[in-house]
Amino acid sequence: MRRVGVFVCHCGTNINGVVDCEKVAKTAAGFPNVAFATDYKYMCTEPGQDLIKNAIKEHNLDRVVVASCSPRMHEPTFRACIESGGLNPYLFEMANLREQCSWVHANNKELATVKAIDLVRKAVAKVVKNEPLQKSRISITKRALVIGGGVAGIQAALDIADAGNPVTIVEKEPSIGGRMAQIDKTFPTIDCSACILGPKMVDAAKHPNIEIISYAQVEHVDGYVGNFEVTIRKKARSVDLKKCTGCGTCQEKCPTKVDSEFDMKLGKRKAIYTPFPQAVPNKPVIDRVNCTKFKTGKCGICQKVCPVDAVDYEQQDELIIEKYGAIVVATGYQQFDHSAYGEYGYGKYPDVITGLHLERLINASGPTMGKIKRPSDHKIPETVAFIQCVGSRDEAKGHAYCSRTCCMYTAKHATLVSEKIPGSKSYVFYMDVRTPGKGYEEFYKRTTDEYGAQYIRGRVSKIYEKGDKLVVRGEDSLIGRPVEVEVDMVVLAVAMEPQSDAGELARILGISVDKDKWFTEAHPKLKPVETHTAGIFLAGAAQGPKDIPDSVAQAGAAASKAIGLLSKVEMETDAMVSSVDESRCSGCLICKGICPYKAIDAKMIQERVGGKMVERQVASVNKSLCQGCGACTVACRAGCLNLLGFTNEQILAEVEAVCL
Amino acid sequence: MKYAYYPGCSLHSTGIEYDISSKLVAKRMGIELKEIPDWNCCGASAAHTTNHMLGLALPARNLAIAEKEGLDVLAPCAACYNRMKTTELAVKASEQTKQKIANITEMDYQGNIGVKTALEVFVKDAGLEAVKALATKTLGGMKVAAYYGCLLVRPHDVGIDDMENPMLMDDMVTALGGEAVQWPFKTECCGASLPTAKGKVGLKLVYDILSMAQSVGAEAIVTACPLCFVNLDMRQSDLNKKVSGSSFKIPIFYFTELMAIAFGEKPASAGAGKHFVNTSEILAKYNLK
Amino acid sequence: MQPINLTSAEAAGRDLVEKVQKASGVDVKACYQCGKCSAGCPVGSAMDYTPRQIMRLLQLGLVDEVLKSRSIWLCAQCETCSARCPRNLQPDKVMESLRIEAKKAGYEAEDEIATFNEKFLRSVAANGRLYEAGLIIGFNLATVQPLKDAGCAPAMLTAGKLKLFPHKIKGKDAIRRMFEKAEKAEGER
Amino acid sequence: MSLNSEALPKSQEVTAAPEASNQPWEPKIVGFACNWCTYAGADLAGLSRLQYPPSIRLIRVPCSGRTNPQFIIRAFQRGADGVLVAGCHPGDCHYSTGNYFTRRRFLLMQRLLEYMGIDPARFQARWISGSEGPKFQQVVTQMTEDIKALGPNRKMRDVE
Repeated sequence: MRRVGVFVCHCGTNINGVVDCEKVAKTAAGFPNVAFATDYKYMCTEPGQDLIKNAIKEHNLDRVVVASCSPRMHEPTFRACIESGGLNPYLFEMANLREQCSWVHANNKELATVKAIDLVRKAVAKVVKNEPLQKSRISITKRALVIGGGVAGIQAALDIADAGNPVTIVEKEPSIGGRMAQIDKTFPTIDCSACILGPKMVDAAKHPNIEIISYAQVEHVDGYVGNFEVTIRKKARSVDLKKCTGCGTCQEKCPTKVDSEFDMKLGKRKAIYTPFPQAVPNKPVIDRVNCTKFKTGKCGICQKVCPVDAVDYEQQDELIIEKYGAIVVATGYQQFDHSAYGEYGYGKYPDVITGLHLERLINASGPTMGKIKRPSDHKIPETVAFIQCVGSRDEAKGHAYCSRTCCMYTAKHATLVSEKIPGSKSYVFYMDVRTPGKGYEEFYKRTTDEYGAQYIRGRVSKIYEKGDKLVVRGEDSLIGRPVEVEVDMVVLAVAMEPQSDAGELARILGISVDKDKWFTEAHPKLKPVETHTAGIFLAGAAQGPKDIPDSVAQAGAAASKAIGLLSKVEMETDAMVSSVDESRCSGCLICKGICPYKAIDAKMIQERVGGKMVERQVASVNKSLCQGCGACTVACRAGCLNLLGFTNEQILAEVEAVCL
Repeated sequence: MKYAYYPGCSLHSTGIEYDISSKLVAKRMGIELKEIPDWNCCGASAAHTTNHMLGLALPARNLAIAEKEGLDVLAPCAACYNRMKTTELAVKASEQTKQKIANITEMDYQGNIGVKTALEVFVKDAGLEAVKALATKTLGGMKVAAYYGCLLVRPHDVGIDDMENPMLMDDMVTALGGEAVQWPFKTECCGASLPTAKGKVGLKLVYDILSMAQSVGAEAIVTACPLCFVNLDMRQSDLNKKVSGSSFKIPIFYFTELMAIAFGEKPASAGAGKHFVNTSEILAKYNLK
Repeated sequence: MQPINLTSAEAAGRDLVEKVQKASGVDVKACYQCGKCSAGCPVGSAMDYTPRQIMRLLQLGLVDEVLKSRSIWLCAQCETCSARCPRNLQPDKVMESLRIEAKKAGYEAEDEIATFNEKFLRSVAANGRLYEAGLIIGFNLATVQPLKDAGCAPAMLTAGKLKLFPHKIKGKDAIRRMFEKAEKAEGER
Repeated sequence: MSLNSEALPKSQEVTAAPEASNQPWEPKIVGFACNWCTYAGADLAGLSRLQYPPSIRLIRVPCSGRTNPQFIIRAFQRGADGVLVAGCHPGDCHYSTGNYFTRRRFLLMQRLLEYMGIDPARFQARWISGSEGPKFQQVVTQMTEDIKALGPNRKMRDVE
């Protein structure tokens, strides 16, 4: 006989308001193997935990069941509690009387109590079969991988590196910098984006602990927390980074001009190029799709003019395989494509542009040298209309969510336009102005009060060309009248949306995405930068729309989590792993193929058969690799694989207990 | 190819040109039209905004008759098409609605046959190649603004083309050698019965459409709806009287008239002589006499 | 003028709002008042309440204002609002249902339009088809503008666009019955 | 691995207790829920106070792929009126592939049970993510309705 203690928690009235806790405890006391049962107001509080510890001693209990909230909530709490009470933490089970009973059966107290009793019986039946388990320890690779070299990625990398850990930044573009590098000024301070990002980029490049692998992508991830094995594809740059000095001669001489992605196709770049002057690394890459040499085999000028012979047309993609202890995902966002809006011209009107386009038009090193000229005829616009929530808060054509940044950057744009174009007039069509940040509301008020931007509350229904003007039709919903403005240029505050390959990366990393394809955090409030996969953290807009301050803050948070992990020499792994009954294992190794973590391998054992020793093959589980999914246990034909903590015997006992 | 033909009330009176030209085009395209025997009015927007079921029942009776003959319906009039399509979809969507309708019409329309409109059959289904092939004359670069109005494109499950920038008629014009001027008011509303029922309000809509067409240099407007046609064609003189400074003289055509003429029919026999705004001038200019 | 008492208004309006939501299949609460419908409405500027405001009044249960408004009659049923609504709602269907309810309640804020529809349907009920000449003349007389569009008549006659007598279809009795039954069905809703 | 069920008190003591007798028959559904998605989804249903019939008893497993067909058969043997196996959506498995095994096994299993004379409606597999509290509520409610319609499971139960 075991000596099980059952502790029923009222959780104030949360449970006791529906379930008759006293009755549950009384009934439980009658179960076989139960030596003691009681109920109490709050089991998770200190007095509650003391009650448990004392009971363990008084009634020398050898197993404990707590019937309270969800084990996802307090299992760790109570395991720790009984451990300090002198029991192995795994000699413990919980019955979920709150989330899965009282809260969902409030309208049927009687049957709720019956169910509660069943759940407790189930927990008792299981705990009776529990065995003491020990955690195993694994060593940790002291190196972090940061995916994405935008401001979030750079910040995370710097913080982790400053703590003394080697960091690799993998950036898919030829240079780090991300979106912030494209932006001209930042709200609410209107300081120059390049001036605050530039130094950080240089710091990252110069940092002894940071390695930047640009023009590259993560292709495959193996392993587990503390020991990820990552395959990185370094795309053929056609330029030997070791030799290249970044003198720029090749770019000058290259005869092929193509639209610059960095300048939102408003300006040109060469076929061999660095995306922007302050690029890091400041060394070019050949765009093989547009390069004449690669298209026709002719040309080859860049190679001829290169003083250090760094141009290499034969260069191949390179696969780098490296071990990392922690991964920070900072892949950011992409802009919503407004060609979905037929009523705004299907993206065909040249003078209907997006926020990022305007950033490039305002930027001194941009295609117009900082003069705001509209794309169609390079005329300086005197009237500009801004439209918010394009692709945001719009289930029909875009996303249901709010992109969080548009209200502020639109205010910033209106301010900058009136500064750059004296006498100009801005109209801002909005649904709500959301300014929940330090100094944000004040900034917005300045936009209207000092810079005279005319805010009109209402979604725009149609934009159309009339002569060389654009007519914008809206409703001023505050006076309840349809209104029209004739403007020279329209700027759409388009939504932030997940990178188109976010789903693919999530698959590679084994993390999840939400319904909008943003990476999901482990807990919306309490674990905002963790993912459900241990050792992988989130930073910046990859997790959801964010402005620069928030991205940087979150990057810091993600970094500190990574640092915490890397600061350990070795870490404990979960004790609930698979184990093999070697005497019954036939060594077929079907389990090996099934295991997603390559945790099962063959092993030879000595056996005495008929008086003489023979050697035969059996399966063996690597306890630090095993993540405890239990797939192998079902696959095993002999049923000789079992999952500690979730053994066949335990689960069958639960089944029987609830079916009675 | 054979269809049950549903002209609808307009095509037997104010929209007679549409009736004539549609039949001509069908003939040229080898499409047989069998008029629905003893058809009734579809109720237009008056019915469904007065009585929901009536708005479904009136078209249902015609569809039921056509179903007996096992023919899909061809309804050139945009309003008739829209009402019939709405009924078709409603019946297909819900058994209950189907029953309700049957009780009122005392006929059972099962939803086995559907309805199409002229633009769909003559251009979308037939294909531009077929249209080109039949053309013996060219529009010779005539600047035409294609006006679709509401009922052919909205709502999207009823509509036959893009809601914001439909192209079927534009493509047809181009295929016949005309220049389809691109303009932003292709699907603006002409006010339907408002110009009649509520002069001031309605006329403004017609005015906006005409002046936009004028400003983009359209020499003619082509349409596929008798109500749009009447509003745009008949109201021009009215507007010229009422709105100072306006001097509209834009010929309006049914797209079927232009097709018939390009296919070699005499403009007069295609109905082009019955318009309020004279068409002979522009037809002469592009020697389509 | 008294402030509107929303508590009582909501209760008072609930039934009709429910009815309209059921008939139109539109959940008026789902409207977040962005105004895109009103911005694109061809007759919005002629309305006393823009479509957005109609939705808002319904959200608050202020049904009298709605039923008495001219907007529900001016709506041309062009469906531009529904085509562009970011919440996939259909204001035009709401207008349609409201017009029906207004008629039942005896409100016809736009009597010309009401009269036009009435004459239209009467003509259909009588003949099975619309007798346009009859409609125009009847309508003009009813709205005391006998000569409106009269200028067009001769041309139309010669063009064969106006018939002197209505065409009556064989099934016109069936049509009449349909009108009666639909009337009854509507009343029961 | 026979478990001495007589060691456990027959539930009549509680379920058939006098005050429970005036309750209409409530089917007993055994649910195997993966810890990462469905169990979390069920918790979310609780957090959102979504009400559903008290028919289901969830057994927490690390992954739906841990659910051994033997568990399901045993449940029916012991008189369960229905069994639900639920996990992450295909592609979202916390262990990347586990629920694919579940999906394949489910189809086999259902055919086997059908052969044993158990109505397929009594055995269902569903994908319910951690964010789908309402779906959990709807699945349990629906399944309870379905099984109520079928009545108690009398096939292959060895307790009576």
